[in-house]
Amino acid sequence: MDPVAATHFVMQLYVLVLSALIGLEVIAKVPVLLHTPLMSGSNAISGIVLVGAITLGCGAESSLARLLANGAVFLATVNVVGGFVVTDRMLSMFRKQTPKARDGQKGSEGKT
Amino acid sequence: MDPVAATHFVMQLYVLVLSALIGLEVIAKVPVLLHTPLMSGSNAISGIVLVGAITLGCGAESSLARLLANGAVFLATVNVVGGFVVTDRMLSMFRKQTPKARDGQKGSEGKT
Amino acid sequence: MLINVNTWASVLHGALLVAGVGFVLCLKLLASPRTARQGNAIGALAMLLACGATLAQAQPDVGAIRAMLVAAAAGAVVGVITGRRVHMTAMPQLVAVFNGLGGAASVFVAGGELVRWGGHAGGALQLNPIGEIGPALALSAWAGAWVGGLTFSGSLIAFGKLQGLLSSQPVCIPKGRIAVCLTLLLLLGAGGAMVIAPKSLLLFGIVVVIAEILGILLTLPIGGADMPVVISLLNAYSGLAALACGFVVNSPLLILSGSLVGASGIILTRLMCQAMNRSLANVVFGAFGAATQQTSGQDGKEMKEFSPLDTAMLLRNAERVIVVPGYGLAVSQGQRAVREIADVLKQQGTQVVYAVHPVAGRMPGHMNVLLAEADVPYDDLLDLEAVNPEFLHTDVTLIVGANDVVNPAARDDPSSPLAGMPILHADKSRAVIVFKRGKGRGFAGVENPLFTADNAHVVFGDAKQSLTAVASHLKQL
Amino acid sequence: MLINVNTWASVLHGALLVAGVGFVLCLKLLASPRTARQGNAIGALAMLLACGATLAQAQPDVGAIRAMLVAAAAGAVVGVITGRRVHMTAMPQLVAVFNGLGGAASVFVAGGELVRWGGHAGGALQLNPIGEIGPALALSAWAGAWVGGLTFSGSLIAFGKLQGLLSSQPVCIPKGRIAVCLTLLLLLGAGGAMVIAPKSLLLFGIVVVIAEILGILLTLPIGGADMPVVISLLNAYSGLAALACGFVVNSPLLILSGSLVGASGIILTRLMCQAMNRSLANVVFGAFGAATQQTSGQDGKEMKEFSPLDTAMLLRNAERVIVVPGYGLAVSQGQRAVREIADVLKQQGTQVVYAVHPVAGRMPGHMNVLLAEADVPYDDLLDLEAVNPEFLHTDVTLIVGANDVVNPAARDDPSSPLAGMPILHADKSRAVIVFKRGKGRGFAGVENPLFTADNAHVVFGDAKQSLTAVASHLKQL
Ligand SMILES: NC(=O)c1ccc[n+]([C@@H]2O[C@H](COP(=O)([O-])OP(=O)(O)OC[C@H]3O[C@@H](n4cnc5c(N)ncnc54)[C@H](OP(=O)(O)O)[C@@H]3O)[C@@H](O)[C@H]2O)c1
Ligand SMILES: NC(=O)c1ccc[n+]([C@@H]2O[C@H](COP(=O)([O-])OP(=O)(O)OC[C@H]3O[C@@H](n4cnc5c(N)ncnc54)[C@H](OP(=O)(O)O)[C@@H]3O)[C@@H](O)[C@H]2O)c1
Repeated sequence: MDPVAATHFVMQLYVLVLSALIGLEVIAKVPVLLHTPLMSGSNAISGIVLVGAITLGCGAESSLARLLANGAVFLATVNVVGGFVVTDRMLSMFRKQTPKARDGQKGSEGKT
Repeated sequence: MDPVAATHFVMQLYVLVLSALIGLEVIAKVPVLLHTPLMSGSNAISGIVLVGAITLGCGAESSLARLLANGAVFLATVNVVGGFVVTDRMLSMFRKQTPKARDGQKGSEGKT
Repeated sequence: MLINVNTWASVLHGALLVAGVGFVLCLKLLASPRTARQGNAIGALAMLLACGATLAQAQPDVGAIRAMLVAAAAGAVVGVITGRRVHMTAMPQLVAVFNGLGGAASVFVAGGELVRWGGHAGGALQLNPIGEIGPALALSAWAGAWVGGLTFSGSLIAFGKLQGLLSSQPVCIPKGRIAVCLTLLLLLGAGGAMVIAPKSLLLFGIVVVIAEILGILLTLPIGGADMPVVISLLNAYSGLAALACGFVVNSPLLILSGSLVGASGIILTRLMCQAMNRSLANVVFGAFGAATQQTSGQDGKEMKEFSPLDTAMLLRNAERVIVVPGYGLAVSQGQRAVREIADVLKQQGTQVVYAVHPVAGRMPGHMNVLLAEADVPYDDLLDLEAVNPEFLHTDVTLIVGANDVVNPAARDDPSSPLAGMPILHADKSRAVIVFKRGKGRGFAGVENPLFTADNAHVVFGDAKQSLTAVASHLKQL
Repeated sequence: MLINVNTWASVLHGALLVAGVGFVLCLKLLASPRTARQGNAIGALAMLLACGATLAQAQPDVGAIRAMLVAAAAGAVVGVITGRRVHMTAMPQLVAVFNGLGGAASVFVAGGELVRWGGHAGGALQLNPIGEIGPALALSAWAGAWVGGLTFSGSLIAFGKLQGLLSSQPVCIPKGRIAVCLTLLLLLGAGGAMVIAPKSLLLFGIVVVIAEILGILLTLPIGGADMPVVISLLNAYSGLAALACGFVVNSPLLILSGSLVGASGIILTRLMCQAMNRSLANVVFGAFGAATQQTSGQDGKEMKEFSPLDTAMLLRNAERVIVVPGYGLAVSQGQRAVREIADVLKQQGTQVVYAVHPVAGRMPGHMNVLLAEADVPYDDLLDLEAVNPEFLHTDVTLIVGANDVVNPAARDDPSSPLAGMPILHADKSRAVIVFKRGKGRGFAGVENPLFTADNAHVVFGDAKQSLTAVASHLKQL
């Protein structure tokens, strides 16, 4: 690799490692209740490959590359949009439960 | 800026922002007891400019630049070494206290 | 003028970085109940921003824009409709499908970039204008292809199992381990080849095909009930595939988001395993060894049957009732019938609460969603620690399609496969009534001594039907 | 051979990245009592790794290496000696000095790079081989110069105040605010000029001088007692100076670490302010407005004096004693005398505990360090929540050089400057004995009604001397 590309690659690695550290740190303690929405929410984020698909679609000249790009745009959009919609739907149901843990405990204390 | 330098600058900004996010995340909740050691420990880390001083010293040709580099190496080393030493000394005193919070409370419970 | 162009470019770069921070914030907020919904909205906004800025950055010709907009619109419509329509209980398989699509998109992107390399150097190779593709770039394309491909086929298998299209039993592939090792070796070899000939579409295709096979080999042996964990793992993989694509198309935002989702997904998978008291290795490779299930010592005792009418009469005289919902309730969709019974009981002055085990059902939070759908007030949902002391003072415990989460063997028998999992102490209550269809076992495939205990009776049949019968008897009594 | 060179370069880059992760880990571990010491060690190792890898990467000639090694060795010796020798109570000023040195080093590095730009393009300009210095680079040098310079002079002032070389009273600079605004404007202007003429050493020097003045202007008006907060803030600044240098010498590790320390330092400063119940703006700009201190209504009551002998007799008959240490104990270094008294009392069967307020003294954890030095067993140190209920059942409370942390006005008088700060309820105990030199006030400069309360008596004099007298009386009684 020429030095410019190598330097760039090193910077990419920094971004990779730092982002991973943030990912590890942020999900340190999640209540079980939120595992499913967190899964589907982060699934929607991983649809970020949509950005890659757009980049490809904008730069591609051969029809094969364009086809692949448009296919990727379609698939990734389903992933992104569906993911966020379904997560929101799930969370809207949890919302009613949000104070559950607290109230639930209060309730049980009251009863004991 | 030419595109290569611009791209590189963007990557540097990513590293900057991500590191800041980690910094914010990591120091979310520190007991007061640890404020002073944390301050002096992170002070030692900020002596990382030592690395910059070394880079400068290795590449400099003019005697002024070399002088500045060696001065910076000296100052930064005092900062780094002194910082870590003093933090360790402080923490070694706290160590005796570490189980304090727990035992302290136990003690007081026992007395009540 | 030059400054203007530069400024605009900086704004776009800044927007992409802001989107990245938005994703971090999204995950952070998603991890706390109070802020989760907000977090999801922020994630969606960040995605919009990212797409807009990318488009503005690339300045494509009208034809390309039009084609992509059509594709995106179609995708959005499909996404919204499935996202809105799908049943809450089908959530895991839905996430699996979305996941698979994301993996496939990664494959497409990596492949498309490869096609461009074959043509002439441009876009992503700005930094390397010679047009020579270094090993880092070639390996990124390789990684995008196989991680994405594996995610795709694995997710489809997971979907098939959860949706009932495939048998949800663990399938024991003969010589499965050897086959997996072989495909892995093949993948490595293909990677080496791609470094040498990075522009070969044939090689890329081979990698994809091998990866698809690997995905199937890895997922097929896993039982349907373990699928939520597998989906979470595949979710992490789809993040890693996006990460690889980030190197391929040279997008720091993709690298950031992919790495973020990959790392957090792996942690989340671990947390899910812990909640179910299983190890990840056990989940992923469990079925490769012996798929035989323990048929532990039946103690010869038989279940004692109860009719819905018996149940209704017992409930009439109860002062405290606890309902333990489980997977069977989700299967039979009987949550409204449960609430009906609870309503009648509350009218007669009986105290009714629900004991929600964290891993009851087939996805985390399953029971909370189910009961929320039936408008059960959340004050009535008690979690493990809160409810366990209550069983001692309880007259009747209704176990509706739950099994493993009330299996006393987990507590009493250290040799049980469930040993160590915290359970609901339903067996401590005065009377226990179990709603189940037959002698079926729970997810862990273990005999449940509670069902044959002296204080326990079983109402056989589909939970919804039995419950409806109980409710109507109750109203007539 | 080529591959070997490449591999080695990759290893070095990897080592630097590992060092960065080490710093993150260091901070993370430092934030929890159990792991803090480990964290510090990891940080030191990471620093060693970073320096080694940087040297290996740059492959300097022998002369340069020798000079740098000498400088580093000298620095290490100074660092170890001061770090080892310094008194625990002088910790804040020591950190201030180290901090200032770091800031100065940043200025040197930025300046040295500038000198190189003046010469011919090399090293840091790899990416920009034309030798033209873009605005981003010029502004980085500018930022390194002024943030570093400000950190240096500000830290020295802080040191002077804490060490007693300067008056620790807030100095009210006439037209201070205007002067600060003016220097800020000058700095901005100089920044613009540096973009145009990035290689001008003169400009650079001007920026540094202005920054030094700014540091003095900002720090001088702040009272000595607020210095820990200021030092923490300057610590964040020294991180930001390193960050700027990271752009100047093009080192991602410097950017990472500088940003990390900068962000966490700012958060830490906020936390410290919260613990002292002050706002950061109040600390930094408090003295600019009115440096006059409130001389709140003296209620005409006088302090009642007690002799050490009276105190000893009172203690002889006490069953429960609480010691409240404060800043005055640190000043007089009387911690061993305190322990001696406690030992005698324990022998006679009296229960003795220490009430440690989180912000007693002049740095967080000050009292813990002080008492640990005197070998007070940690079981005897109770924190605010644990000890407050105890005062009610306590016969004698000894207040040794504490003032604000036992001021009942904080609890009872909403108009008090201390209002809202949680305090130790020493006034609730049967008898209170205060050790202080005279009628001096505490850090907040507020009258303390406790000292004139009916159940309170004051032993005037230096805490160490009074305590030693009490101890010897106790032994003789
Ligand atoms: N929550 C999660 O995230 C998650 C994810 C993966 C795995 N798991 C695992 O799944 C298990 C959950 O335990 P669980 O107690 O909820 O369920 P379970 O142990 O799987 O038991 C389900 C019970 O429901 C009965 N059933 C099935 N369909 C029914 C119907 N239509 N009407 C009435 N009864 C029906 C079954 O018996 P019959 O066949 O006799 O009717 C069975 O006894 C745990 O072992 C957990 O570790 C949980
Ligand atoms: N811990 C931190 O991190 C930190 C940092 C900055 C500020 N602060 C602030 O500092 C204050 C700490 O409260 P504090 O109660 O510990 O101390 P304080 O309120 O500052 O009071 C110190 C007392 O000690 C007496 N004293 C001084 N030298 C003495 C000596 N040689 N012998 C005997 N007595 C002596 C003084 O009275 P005489 O002059 O009459 O002797 C004074 O009443 C709080 O307001 C806190 O917010 C704390």
